[in-house]
Amino acid sequence: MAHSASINPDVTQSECEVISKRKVGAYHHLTLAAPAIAEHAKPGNFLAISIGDMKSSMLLRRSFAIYQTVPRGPFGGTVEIIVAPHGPGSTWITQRAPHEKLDVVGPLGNAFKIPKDPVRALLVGGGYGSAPLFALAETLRQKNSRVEMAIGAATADRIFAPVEGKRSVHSLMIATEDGSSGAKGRVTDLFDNSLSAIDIVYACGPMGMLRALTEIGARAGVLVQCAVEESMACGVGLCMTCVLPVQDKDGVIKMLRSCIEGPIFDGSAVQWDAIGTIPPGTYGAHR
Amino acid sequence: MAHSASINPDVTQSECEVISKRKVGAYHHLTLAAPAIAEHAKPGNFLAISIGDMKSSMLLRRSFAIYQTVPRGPFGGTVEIIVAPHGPGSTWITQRAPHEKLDVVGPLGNAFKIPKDPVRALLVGGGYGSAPLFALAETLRQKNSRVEMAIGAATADRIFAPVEGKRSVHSLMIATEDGSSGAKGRVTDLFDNSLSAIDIVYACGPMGMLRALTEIGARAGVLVQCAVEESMACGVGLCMTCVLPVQDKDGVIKMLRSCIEGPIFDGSAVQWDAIGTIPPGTYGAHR
Amino acid sequence: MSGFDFSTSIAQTSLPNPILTASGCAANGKELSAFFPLDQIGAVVTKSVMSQPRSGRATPRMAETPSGMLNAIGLQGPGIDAFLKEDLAWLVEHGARTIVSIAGESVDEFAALARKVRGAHGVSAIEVNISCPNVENRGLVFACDRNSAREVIEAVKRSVGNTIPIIAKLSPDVTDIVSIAEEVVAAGADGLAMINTLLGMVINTETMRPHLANKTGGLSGPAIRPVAVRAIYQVHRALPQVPIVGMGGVLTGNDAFELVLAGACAISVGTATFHDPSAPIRIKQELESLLVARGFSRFSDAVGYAHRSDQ
Amino acid sequence: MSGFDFSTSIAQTSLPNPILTASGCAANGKELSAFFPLDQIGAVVTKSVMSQPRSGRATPRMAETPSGMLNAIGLQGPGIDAFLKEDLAWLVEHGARTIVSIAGESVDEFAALARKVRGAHGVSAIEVNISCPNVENRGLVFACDRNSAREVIEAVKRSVGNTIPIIAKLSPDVTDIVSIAEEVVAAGADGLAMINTLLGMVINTETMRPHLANKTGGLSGPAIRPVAVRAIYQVHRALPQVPIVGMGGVLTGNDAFELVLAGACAISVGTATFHDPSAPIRIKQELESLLVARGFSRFSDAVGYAHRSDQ
Ligand SMILES: Cc1cc2nc3c(=O)[nH]c(=O)nc-3n(C[C@H](O)[C@H](O)[C@H](O)COP(=O)(O)OP(=O)(O)OC[C@H]3O[C@@H](n4cnc5c(N)ncnc54)[C@H](O)[C@@H]3O)c2cc1C
Ligand SMILES: Cc1cc2nc3c(=O)[nH]c(=O)nc-3n(C[C@H](O)[C@H](O)[C@H](O)COP(=O)(O)OP(=O)(O)OC[C@H]3O[C@@H](n4cnc5c(N)ncnc54)[C@H](O)[C@@H]3O)c2cc1C
Ligand SMILES: Cc1cc2nc3c(=O)[nH]c(=O)nc-3n(C[C@H](O)[C@H](O)[C@H](O)COP(=O)(O)O)c2cc1C
Ligand SMILES: Cc1cc2nc3c(=O)[nH]c(=O)nc-3n(C[C@H](O)[C@H](O)[C@H](O)COP(=O)(O)O)c2cc1C
Ligand code: FES
Ligand code: FES
Repeated sequence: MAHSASINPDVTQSECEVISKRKVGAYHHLTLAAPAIAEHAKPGNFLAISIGDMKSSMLLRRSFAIYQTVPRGPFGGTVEIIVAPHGPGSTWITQRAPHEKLDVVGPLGNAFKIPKDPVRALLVGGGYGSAPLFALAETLRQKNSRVEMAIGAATADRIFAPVEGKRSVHSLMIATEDGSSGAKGRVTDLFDNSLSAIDIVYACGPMGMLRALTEIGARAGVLVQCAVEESMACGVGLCMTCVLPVQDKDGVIKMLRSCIEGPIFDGSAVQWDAIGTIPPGTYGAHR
Repeated sequence: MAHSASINPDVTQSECEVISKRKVGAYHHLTLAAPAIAEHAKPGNFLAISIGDMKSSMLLRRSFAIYQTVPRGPFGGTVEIIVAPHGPGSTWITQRAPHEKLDVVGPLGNAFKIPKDPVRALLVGGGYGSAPLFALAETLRQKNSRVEMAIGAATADRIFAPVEGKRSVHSLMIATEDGSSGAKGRVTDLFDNSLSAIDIVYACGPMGMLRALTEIGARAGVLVQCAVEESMACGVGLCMTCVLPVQDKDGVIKMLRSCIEGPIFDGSAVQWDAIGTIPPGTYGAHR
Repeated sequence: MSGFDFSTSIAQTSLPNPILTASGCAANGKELSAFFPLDQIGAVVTKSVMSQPRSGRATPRMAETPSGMLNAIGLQGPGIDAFLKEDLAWLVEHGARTIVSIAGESVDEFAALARKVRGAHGVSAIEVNISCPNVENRGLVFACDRNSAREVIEAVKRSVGNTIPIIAKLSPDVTDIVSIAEEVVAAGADGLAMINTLLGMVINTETMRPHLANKTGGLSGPAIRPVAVRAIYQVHRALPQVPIVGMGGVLTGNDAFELVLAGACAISVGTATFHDPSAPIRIKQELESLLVARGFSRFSDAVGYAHRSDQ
Repeated sequence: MSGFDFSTSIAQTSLPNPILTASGCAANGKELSAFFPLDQIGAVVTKSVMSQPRSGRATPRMAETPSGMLNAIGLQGPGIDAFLKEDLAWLVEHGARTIVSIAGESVDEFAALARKVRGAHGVSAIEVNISCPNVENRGLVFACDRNSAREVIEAVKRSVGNTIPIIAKLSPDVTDIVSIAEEVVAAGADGLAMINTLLGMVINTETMRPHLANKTGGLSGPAIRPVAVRAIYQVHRALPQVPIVGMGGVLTGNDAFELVLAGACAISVGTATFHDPSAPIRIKQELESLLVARGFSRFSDAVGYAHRSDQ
């Protein structure tokens, strides 16, 4: 594609052993032996796992945000992911036992942009969307930034906030829709529709949450980096299934691939209202 | 179908737990908790197992002869099969671990016919084809028959002749093509192309072996009951894929279903030369 | 689930529920009755029967393919007379509603078969399997040619009048299935059955020859479901009043629901029955639960629901 | 394996081995080069490009199906000028042999595209994707109509003469693929690519509407392999001299071998690359091992080998 971003230069494809699997609330926490990925992954990157063997009827890989990496260790470099059993593919992954192997491609996608100077950052996760935010928090803190985190989900068992992770943040707010943990309501309600003393927002979660945060950020004049989750057939930039309308720096709306030009976009560039359509004026819109 | 045999009246479909799995030479010996099948199976019956879950790309069941049954026991009735890992389906079965469940339909097919009076029987197995012969031997012995067994295979690790099984037979001859066990050569060479002091032959193995035995039996005027192995899509009489040309008592050749009108046929009725064709004169042959 | 109305109808025939067997995937019912009572499903669709007994084709007749299979049975069967006398009689005796599938090599054979079925007792409908080669027209499959398809249906209609509904079974191996559907409906078909198998081939890489004795065979199973959904959707859109018996790769109640949403008012379960001989009854239960969970109180309200306008 | 001749040719173009990417399944090569050097496979077939930049269709653009997938991308791409200037230039620079796939909405658009590709440097062949709707003919797909298909190929031939081989890419969604193949070969096609996707639909049973924004999409992957093998076999039988680029559900070297035995002299790997981005290079190795194991010393001897007479 003309003007396309390049695939993550450190990408590898390998058979990775499942080192451990642990249930965390409604999710499964998987640790994979993946030295090459562990060495190169940056906060916000994801990986793509194939489902079943060559005789599986499910051909397409499933994508998972990288929760954390341990570049060196007894297993020579591990990568962790948080999997919500949803349909048959993700459920299959949560049924793997230690020592089984998974075919993994990664690291994929772009990474959260890290300001050079210390900032006051708000990290907002929806459901398992909090997973990639802890490594981000750690990186920001190493740059002496102040990190606040807010996590929302439907119920307490869908709040992913491990103790290790909490160490990286200065404050953690929780909201559940049923009130079973933290405040009752949506995570966006936590800031009362306003952002005070925040320089930048990082967000990962459902599209509705990302969109709401982008609006709140716009009102406050704060940049919001959003990790989107679009349905992906390949995850590596080949198929053009994962696109969404995003405005480029010249103001032109283009259908960009979220696997390779994303998954992290400047929220204000994403045409949230127009997802699922080709908005008028999009570059190359026909008829 | 007009004039069709009926499905095994005792057939059931159930989820059966794998109780144990053991490697025996080139084969895998699986024990399944299957009380209903164990109670009703007769020597020569088989069962049909589905491969993978609903997301498997392999839709068709694989069939296996029943090696033995234990109607009552700690697991309330078990059935044993001997599986040769061949293609992806049988290989998948050999990879199951104890406690996993398999979807099993059985008992299927007809059974070896047992003479009312004591006889001198020769049981001939090719490869895993010996599996169903041990239960048959036991039944014959209970009727005071004399049971000789001959097993042939390419190599020693493909001779299935368990110690428990050997107890049911009066004599056991072995032939391997490479001479790694017993006589070197084919199992049919063992009787020097003649049958002395034998009233009936029971055979299970590759088509070539069954055909050769049928010829030897014809020359000696001895009945040969053959358990055939035709490619089956359903195993229960629905699809008409498993047919072979067999002469009925009126001398008419018909394409009979080996899953339901077989798998055991009178060798002299099977049109061995014509397998893979519709021989001239077959009932309903067109053009 | 009481109160849920699961009944459906194909022209003047009404059925207590919409789950049928698929022709050729349930023999003539007896074998399947070992797994569930046949009167529990909407109807049994019997293996396509011809005028004379048929040996069918040489083996191998089947090959497993990814999420599907190929078959080339060649319509093995007892011929119409033995069928009516023995198989149909058995089905009637056991309370199974029966849709008789007929197949011919000429327009006249179809007409003659239909006349005989018309005279029989206990037939809910005739399914006309026009996916057979027309020996009078270079072996071209009837269903792949508008004229041949029309001639068969006209002849069958002349034979049975309005005594029994006629369901024309369509092949997906055509450039424009809607035009074939329109043609056979104009010719008198009361309903449509779709889809028959897709023409396919498997080459055995050991022998390095086509695996089936017949070389080509019909592809069925979940692999073809997206083609079935598309075909049913297109035809229901063009002919919303015409009852469609949907089939092609239905393995679960959810799959059946997909075909219903596309426009099928009955569902035939075919290859799935080889995978799971209880499939028809299981799918019936799964579909009912799904429909109730989605808030439908009548099956018929779900038929073609995917076509509703956006508001 | 030294001594094995893996080379193949499509008209005057020869390639060191027969494994290609499939149009639309490898973007324009750059992304795939992260997984293996592109010059190791026979050629890269680029995403079908049109005259102007295209946004493609709205999302959802894909659905997973049993052993396959549906896609409705809508030919998103940069337009021919940017393609030649940037993407083709990149491929040439990186030593990749390139087959450029073009797509148009009218005969004139195809002709204009072909003229531009003819003027470019480093193009091994032009694949003409005629599975697009013809806006001048009620949106009927070119490949589904003999006349439209012929007109496109004639126009492209007029544009490029004998400078570059022209490969016509056929759709399996036709009643008689052999007659379309004969038509386009008569019109000047030097080779055929087959098969494109089958038209399919998935209905989302949650929303109870077609899952794809475009409603229908193209079915690809192992599910359709038996249809591809059959189509290639039929066309190779009718036109044994015409080079066929085979594709449709190739996931392993054994699958590729099946298509070769049916008559394909090159193999495009499509959907498999989404499953395994190393698929083209893996399949190349697997196919080579298989051919050697079967005793072939030249790839070309295996092409169409399933057609050999019985003795
Ligand atoms: C960049 C990215 C990061 C992700 N990170 C995580 C994570 O950290 N943890 C986690 O549990 N899940 C994550 N997901 C979603 C995860 O990939 C889907 O849950 C999973 O694909 C659902 O697949 P399934 O087989 O269970 O469902 P199915 O319904 O069987 O999926 C069918 C098809 O739809 C696609 N699909 C279904 N749901 C989604 C979804 N929500 N998002 C994208 N595609 C979908 C699948 O990929 C598949 O192709 C991520 C997705 C993306 C794109
Ligand atoms: C009545 C009967 C009894 C059998 N008993 C035994 C047994 O006791 N132990 C054992 O190991 N095997 C037995 N088999 C063969 C067993 O079913 C096949 O080995 C197995 O189906 C091969 O399947 P696969 O998935 O490994 O091979 P694949 O090549 O993947 O099979 C593809 C298709 O071809 C069919 N097929 C392949 N090989 C055979 C074969 N040899 N016979 C019949 N169909 C075949 C499969 O059923 C499947 O439908 C029996 C078969 C029949 C019909
Ligand atoms: C083994 C087999 C035999 C079939 N025989 C017939 C037949 O005799 N008449 C007919 O109209 N269709 C026949 N079909 C087609 C099915 O009725 C059905 O249309 C097709 O298989 C698609 O449905 P499925 O995917 O659920 O199997 C047969 C299919 C199979 C697999
Ligand atoms: C996502 C996707 C995009 C495709 N885009 C094109 C295209 O632009 N031009 C084309 O001729 N074929 C296109 N195809 C069809 C493939 O080139 C190929 O013909 C088809 O997918 C069958 O091969 P497969 O089963 O190996 O994928 C596309 C297929 C897919 C899955
Ligand atoms: S998922 Fe294939 S291009 Fe993004
Ligand atoms: S395997 Fe289906 S009838 Fe015998």
